[in-house]
Amino acid sequence: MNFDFSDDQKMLRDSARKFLSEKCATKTVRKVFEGAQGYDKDLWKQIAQMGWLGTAIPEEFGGLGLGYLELCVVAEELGRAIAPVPFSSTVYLFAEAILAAGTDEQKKKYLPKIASGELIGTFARAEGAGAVTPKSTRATFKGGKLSGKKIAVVDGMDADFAIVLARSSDDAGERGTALAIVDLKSAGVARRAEDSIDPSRKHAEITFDNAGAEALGKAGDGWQITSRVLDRAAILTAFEQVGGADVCLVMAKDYAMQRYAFGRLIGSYQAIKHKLADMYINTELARSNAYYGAWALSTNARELPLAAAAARVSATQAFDYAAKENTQTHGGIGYTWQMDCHFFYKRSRELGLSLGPQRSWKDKLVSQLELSNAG
Amino acid sequence: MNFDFSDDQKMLRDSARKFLSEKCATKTVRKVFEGAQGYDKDLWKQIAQMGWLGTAIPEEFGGLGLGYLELCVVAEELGRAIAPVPFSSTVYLFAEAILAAGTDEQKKKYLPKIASGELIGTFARAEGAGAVTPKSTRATFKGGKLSGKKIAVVDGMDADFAIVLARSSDDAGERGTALAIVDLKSAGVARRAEDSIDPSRKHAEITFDNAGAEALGKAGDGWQITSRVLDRAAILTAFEQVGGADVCLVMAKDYAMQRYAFGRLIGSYQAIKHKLADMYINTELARSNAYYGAWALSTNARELPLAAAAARVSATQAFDYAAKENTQTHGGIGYTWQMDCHFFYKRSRELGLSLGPQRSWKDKLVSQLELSNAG
Amino acid sequence: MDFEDTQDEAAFRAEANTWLSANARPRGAKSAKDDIEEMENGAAGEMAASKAWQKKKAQAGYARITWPKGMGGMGGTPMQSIIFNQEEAKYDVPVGAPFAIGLGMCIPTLMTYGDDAAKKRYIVPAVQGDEIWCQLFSEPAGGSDVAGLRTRAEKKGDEWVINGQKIWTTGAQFSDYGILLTRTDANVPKHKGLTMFYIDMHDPAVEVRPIKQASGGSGFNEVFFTDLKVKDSQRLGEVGQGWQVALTTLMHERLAVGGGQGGGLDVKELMGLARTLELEDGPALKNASVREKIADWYVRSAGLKYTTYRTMTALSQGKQPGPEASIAKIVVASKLQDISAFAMELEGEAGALKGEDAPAHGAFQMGWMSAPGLRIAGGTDEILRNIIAERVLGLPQDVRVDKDVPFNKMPSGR
Amino acid sequence: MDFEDTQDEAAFRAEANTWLSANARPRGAKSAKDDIEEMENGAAGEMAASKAWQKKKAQAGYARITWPKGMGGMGGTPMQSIIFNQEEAKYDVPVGAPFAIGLGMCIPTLMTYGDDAAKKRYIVPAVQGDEIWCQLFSEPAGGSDVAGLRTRAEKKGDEWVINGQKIWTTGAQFSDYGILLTRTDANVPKHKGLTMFYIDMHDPAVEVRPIKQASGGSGFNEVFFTDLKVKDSQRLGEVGQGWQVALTTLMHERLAVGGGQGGGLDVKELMGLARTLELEDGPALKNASVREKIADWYVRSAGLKYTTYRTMTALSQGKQPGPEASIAKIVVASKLQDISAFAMELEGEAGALKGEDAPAHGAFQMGWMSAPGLRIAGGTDEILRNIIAERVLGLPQDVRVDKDVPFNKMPSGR
Repeated sequence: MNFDFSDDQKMLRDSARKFLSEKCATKTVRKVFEGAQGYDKDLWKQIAQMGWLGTAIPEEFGGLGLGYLELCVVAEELGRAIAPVPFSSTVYLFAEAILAAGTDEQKKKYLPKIASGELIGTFARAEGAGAVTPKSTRATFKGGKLSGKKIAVVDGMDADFAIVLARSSDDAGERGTALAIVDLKSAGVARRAEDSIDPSRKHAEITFDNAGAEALGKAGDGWQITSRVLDRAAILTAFEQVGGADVCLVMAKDYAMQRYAFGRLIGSYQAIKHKLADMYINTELARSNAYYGAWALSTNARELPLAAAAARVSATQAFDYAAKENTQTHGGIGYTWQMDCHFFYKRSRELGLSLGPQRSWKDKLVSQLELSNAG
Repeated sequence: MNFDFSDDQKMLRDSARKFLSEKCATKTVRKVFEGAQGYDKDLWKQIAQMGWLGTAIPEEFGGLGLGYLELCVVAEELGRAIAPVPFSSTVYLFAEAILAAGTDEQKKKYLPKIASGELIGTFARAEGAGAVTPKSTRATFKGGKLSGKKIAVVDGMDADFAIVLARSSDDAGERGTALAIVDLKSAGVARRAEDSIDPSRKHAEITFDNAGAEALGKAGDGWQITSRVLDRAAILTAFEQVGGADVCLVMAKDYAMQRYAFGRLIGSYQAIKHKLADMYINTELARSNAYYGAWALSTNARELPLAAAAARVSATQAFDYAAKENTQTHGGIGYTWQMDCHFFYKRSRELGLSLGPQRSWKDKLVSQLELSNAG
Repeated sequence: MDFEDTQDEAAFRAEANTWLSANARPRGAKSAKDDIEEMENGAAGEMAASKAWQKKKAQAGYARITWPKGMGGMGGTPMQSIIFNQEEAKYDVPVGAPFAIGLGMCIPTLMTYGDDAAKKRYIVPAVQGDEIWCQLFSEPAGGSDVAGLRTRAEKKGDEWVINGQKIWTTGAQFSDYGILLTRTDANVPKHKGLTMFYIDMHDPAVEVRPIKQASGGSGFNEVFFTDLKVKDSQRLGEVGQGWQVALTTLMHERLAVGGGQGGGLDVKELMGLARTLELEDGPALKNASVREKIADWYVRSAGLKYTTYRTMTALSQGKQPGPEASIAKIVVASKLQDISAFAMELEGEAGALKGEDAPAHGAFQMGWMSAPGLRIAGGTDEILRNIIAERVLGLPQDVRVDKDVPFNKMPSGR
Repeated sequence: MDFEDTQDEAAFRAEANTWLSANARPRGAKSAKDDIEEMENGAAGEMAASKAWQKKKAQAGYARITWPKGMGGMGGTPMQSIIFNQEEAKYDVPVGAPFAIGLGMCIPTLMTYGDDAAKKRYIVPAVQGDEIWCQLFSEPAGGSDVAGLRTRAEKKGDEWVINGQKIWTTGAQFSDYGILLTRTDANVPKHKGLTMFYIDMHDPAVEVRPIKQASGGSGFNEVFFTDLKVKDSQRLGEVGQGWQVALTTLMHERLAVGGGQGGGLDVKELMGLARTLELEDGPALKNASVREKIADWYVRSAGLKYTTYRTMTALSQGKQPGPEASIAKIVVASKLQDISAFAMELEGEAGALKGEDAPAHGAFQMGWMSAPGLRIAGGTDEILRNIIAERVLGLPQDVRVDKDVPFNKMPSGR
């Protein structure tokens, strides 16, 4: 048994961390956070040059074909840097959906452009507040035409293409749904920027009015493909969340080791020590769940859906807690705009919501336990 | 506005506390806890002589007719002393049920004996594990005959009479239920002692085989009367729970003020201080909710069901936390049989379950909010 | 135990209502969002209106009911001012926030330590809302540790020359005066070397810079002093006695009855949201886990509300509410953070939006973004728990390495 | 990253299985209740069987795989002993609990500090289960603060005379020998005045009294010493060096890979219960709030399980697991308390019963009653969080007033 990343994977991690600490310091994040730009174009270009976008894309489609463990390694580093680039929308969601359900032409058409950084993709599900369900999906995709409205589409203003969950028949259930690939620059597509709690991940409302689109996978399979893609994205995002949580712990610790109150380092008070110990515990548990997810992802294991839900819930809880209590540890200064704490506080919530809230994943987790009897 | 007990009520509290600290030290509790006796007979006699059993029973039925605020005062003191007597079964449940739904003869028959301490009563609902619902109620009461089995009946071995929730018609819902008053010494009644997590409140399984019984209230009203009685008992029990939580806080504080670790009083460590601060916060919130319940109880206010649920949930949470963390504050010694911590740990759980678990009360609370729109 | 007014209370309530209805319009629905915006920005918005309303109240004696006549008060009881506040809340009047600190903390301190000339000069204009006061205690070097402050005041003849920086000063941007805690002797233990002054905020030697909060709002300021000259007559209390003076000020702060914080985002608003949402298994309000959380938060809100009633009762019995008032902010701040986060979970992907793009006009996003500030401002969760443990429960202080060391010998990481 | 054995690991696993199947029967279903009873009573029950099985394993080299041949070991790798434990768990064999402390802590300490005669005399009988050892550190006056112990050892000629009391001694009632930490000098700071010995538990000067726990079980003992005479040759380490010796012992304790605690009451058992219960709104397992809690606990259990895998991997790479092993008990103990309490809530009124009168044979009641002990024994939640903060995260120690003071001058409330 070996429940650790390989030396090559660790080298990849070290070089990625070095690269991002140089090219993606928080001032880079702040630029996007405070600016109108949806993402940092230079950083995106360089990330493409590093080949990260194609980490898990087979060589025949222009990727490096390294595999998912390597992609998990990259994901953790992007999470640590809260990199302001449309990586997750493009790689975890769009590319994964094409790989999961695309025809050979579709793979040939989209994947090389993704690997080279020419194409930004995203995935559109929600149409309003509340749970995303087959029932709540009103957008229609019939006869190659897509109509309806999607909200809170991550990187929606900058994406070239979107995969859209829509209704393909009158069947009110899962089987009535399909996925459509649509060129967001084509006729019948209108976009509006939406304010995001995390301006370093911009959102958009996208309206489709008889926009031309091509099918991804069979009509009726929309829901089932989506949920497979979400499982994979959840594991990759869990690594971003664990990376973020880890940085919050380090920030809090460093501050506690230099801030004095009542003549003592605040890190010598149990209230701070135990808070940080809990951050550590949650983050380690989340990391272990994410590792298991990475294994399931890389081996396409039967346990993938359970592993994904566990990684998702665990990482969301760990990042939420770490981001929240990192700010608290910093005290007043941590609540100022000038400090970086709030980037992580906001990113933690955004990541925790963008693939669907904990509640849905917890329910999914228990359903998997009921099937597997692993519970 | 005056949201406090009156001076007379405070005098009653002081004398009750003095009385119980003399007559009901924890060695009295320990005797029942470790012995076969279901309750402390001497203490019960003296409590009867003090007139407490009739605190809220009208004078015409042999009580003091003082009222419910006074009964709340007594309840808190009994809770502080975790008094090993069948007070709650007899007074909060049996007597309240008679007062709520009894005929004049029934009141004349039972209430004076309760006030004088000659009659111990209890209330039997559950028949197995899980929620008590009209559906889960299989015992039948038809033609004056009661058949079926009830479990976890508090003070069931010592009670003279029980009020039993049973099915009176084939209607599967609330309207199919009725209440029966049964003499537990009569033919067709068999009892078996059950092990309780809190041996200072003994439980029994009672089997009825065509036992003669008289109706309490109209057939079909069983469920609705029960739920009214439970509301009232919940508020009175909340005072016992708040009393218990308060004692746990004092025990933990006193220990923290005399126990040294690493050359310092453990009470000077933030881990202990903040734990005790949280105990204090929970207990004060619970006390305030209980006060509101006392007001609703004493004025029969429209808000009674909401106030009862809030008092119940708040007091259960406060006592659970205080009992648990009092033991933790004491460390190893707190986990020994010889110390008193475990009496409160066990009583907190027993009180939290005997009128139904938090879950049911929380659901009831929100239903009330939906009605009242007070939420 | 009852919730009814006594005869006198009822009479006063009627009086107050007569006056209020003659001078203001009943209040319409006000969104939780507005409340939070006020909390965020210290209600700098409607200053003129606030001042006018304050003057009206002062002239009628309602501005500071418990204060003597002629001082903007009517020599009333604490319960009367509680009643007036309850009634005033039903009318559409500008917020009194700008005056809260001046009248709640600064002026009472001036009353205790100022000379007659100062009292004569400053009290009435403050009560009438003509002059606004702020409190200048916190510093970058001493947040929770207020007495760790470094702003120096040096005696030069009959004047003091003050240099240094304050932070987290609420309302400094629109204040006319402030009470300022300074260090006048660094060679003695930190609590012994402090001295309090009141200063003119319009002095060119005073520079106010707003602080942008993580939420985007700006309720607080940094205040810089460069060779600010202050007359010795503006000293409050003896030289070196500043900490005792400051404790009076802070004690007055706690006299304000808790609750009300948290921008009114509570169970009611959460239920309102839940009524509008569908989850995987149907209406959100029917979901067992949603219901359980609503109940958990409700018992804390209700418990706090009734604790406030108990405190009011104590006040009306002439007792002084103790530090137990500190429980309010601990409970409210975390509850705001938890309810907001949970509401965003219910909203799902849409929960990641804010402002008008988000459900409920982004009220929960705003609550969630301001909650971390509420958990810190006016005493962090940790400091407040210390206060409860030490002042309510009587537990011993933590080991204090800073008590008997000269301030300039105290470890500070500098 | 994979869960498969390497070739060598697979080979060893096969070997182990061949031996196990030749010497034991495959294990049938064992209830969580049995596990907890073991935890509660230190498995005093099946002592003879335990000893016999231990001897068998020792002769085959499986008793202490990483130890050298002839010492009951086979000079194997840590991963091999993990593999053997995994396989052994599948067989119906007596628990090794009685030997855990002796072989895990006492004998390793003897190996480091004992003289050759002692090693020759004691190691093999211990590994073979003929002799059982216990660890005598904790005292009433020093629970979390182990070094605060007061048991005195006075040198009289070539002997030491020991008087005092120990507490929380696991297995003392069936131990033959023990390692004993004493105070030999009260005039120096507390860590400097300690000395370690090993003693004969059958000496009439040693009295063992079982402690009855709140749960009713008795896994721990008090041990009293009245003029116990010990040869100087039974000293482990130098006089005054006892604390360093004790740290070796405790370090060995942490080498035991975490997990497994909590008497196996976990999500699986909770789901098993939920499957059998009806709530107000239908099957418990369909209730959204029940499902949410199951998920919360599952991610902690699974996270812990995979953290253990990471630790095993580190071990197999020759790294030593650090104090991060401490997270296991913190997580498991609270989870046991919470799951048990929640299960009792699901059971409703029946949850207040125990033993065979309660659902699931009272497993959850038993778990709930033993959880407070688990949160304390072997380091309280608070101490373990200190350890993580200081040794893993490198935060500074709390202020230590006990470090440089002579022990007999140290505040102790006596």
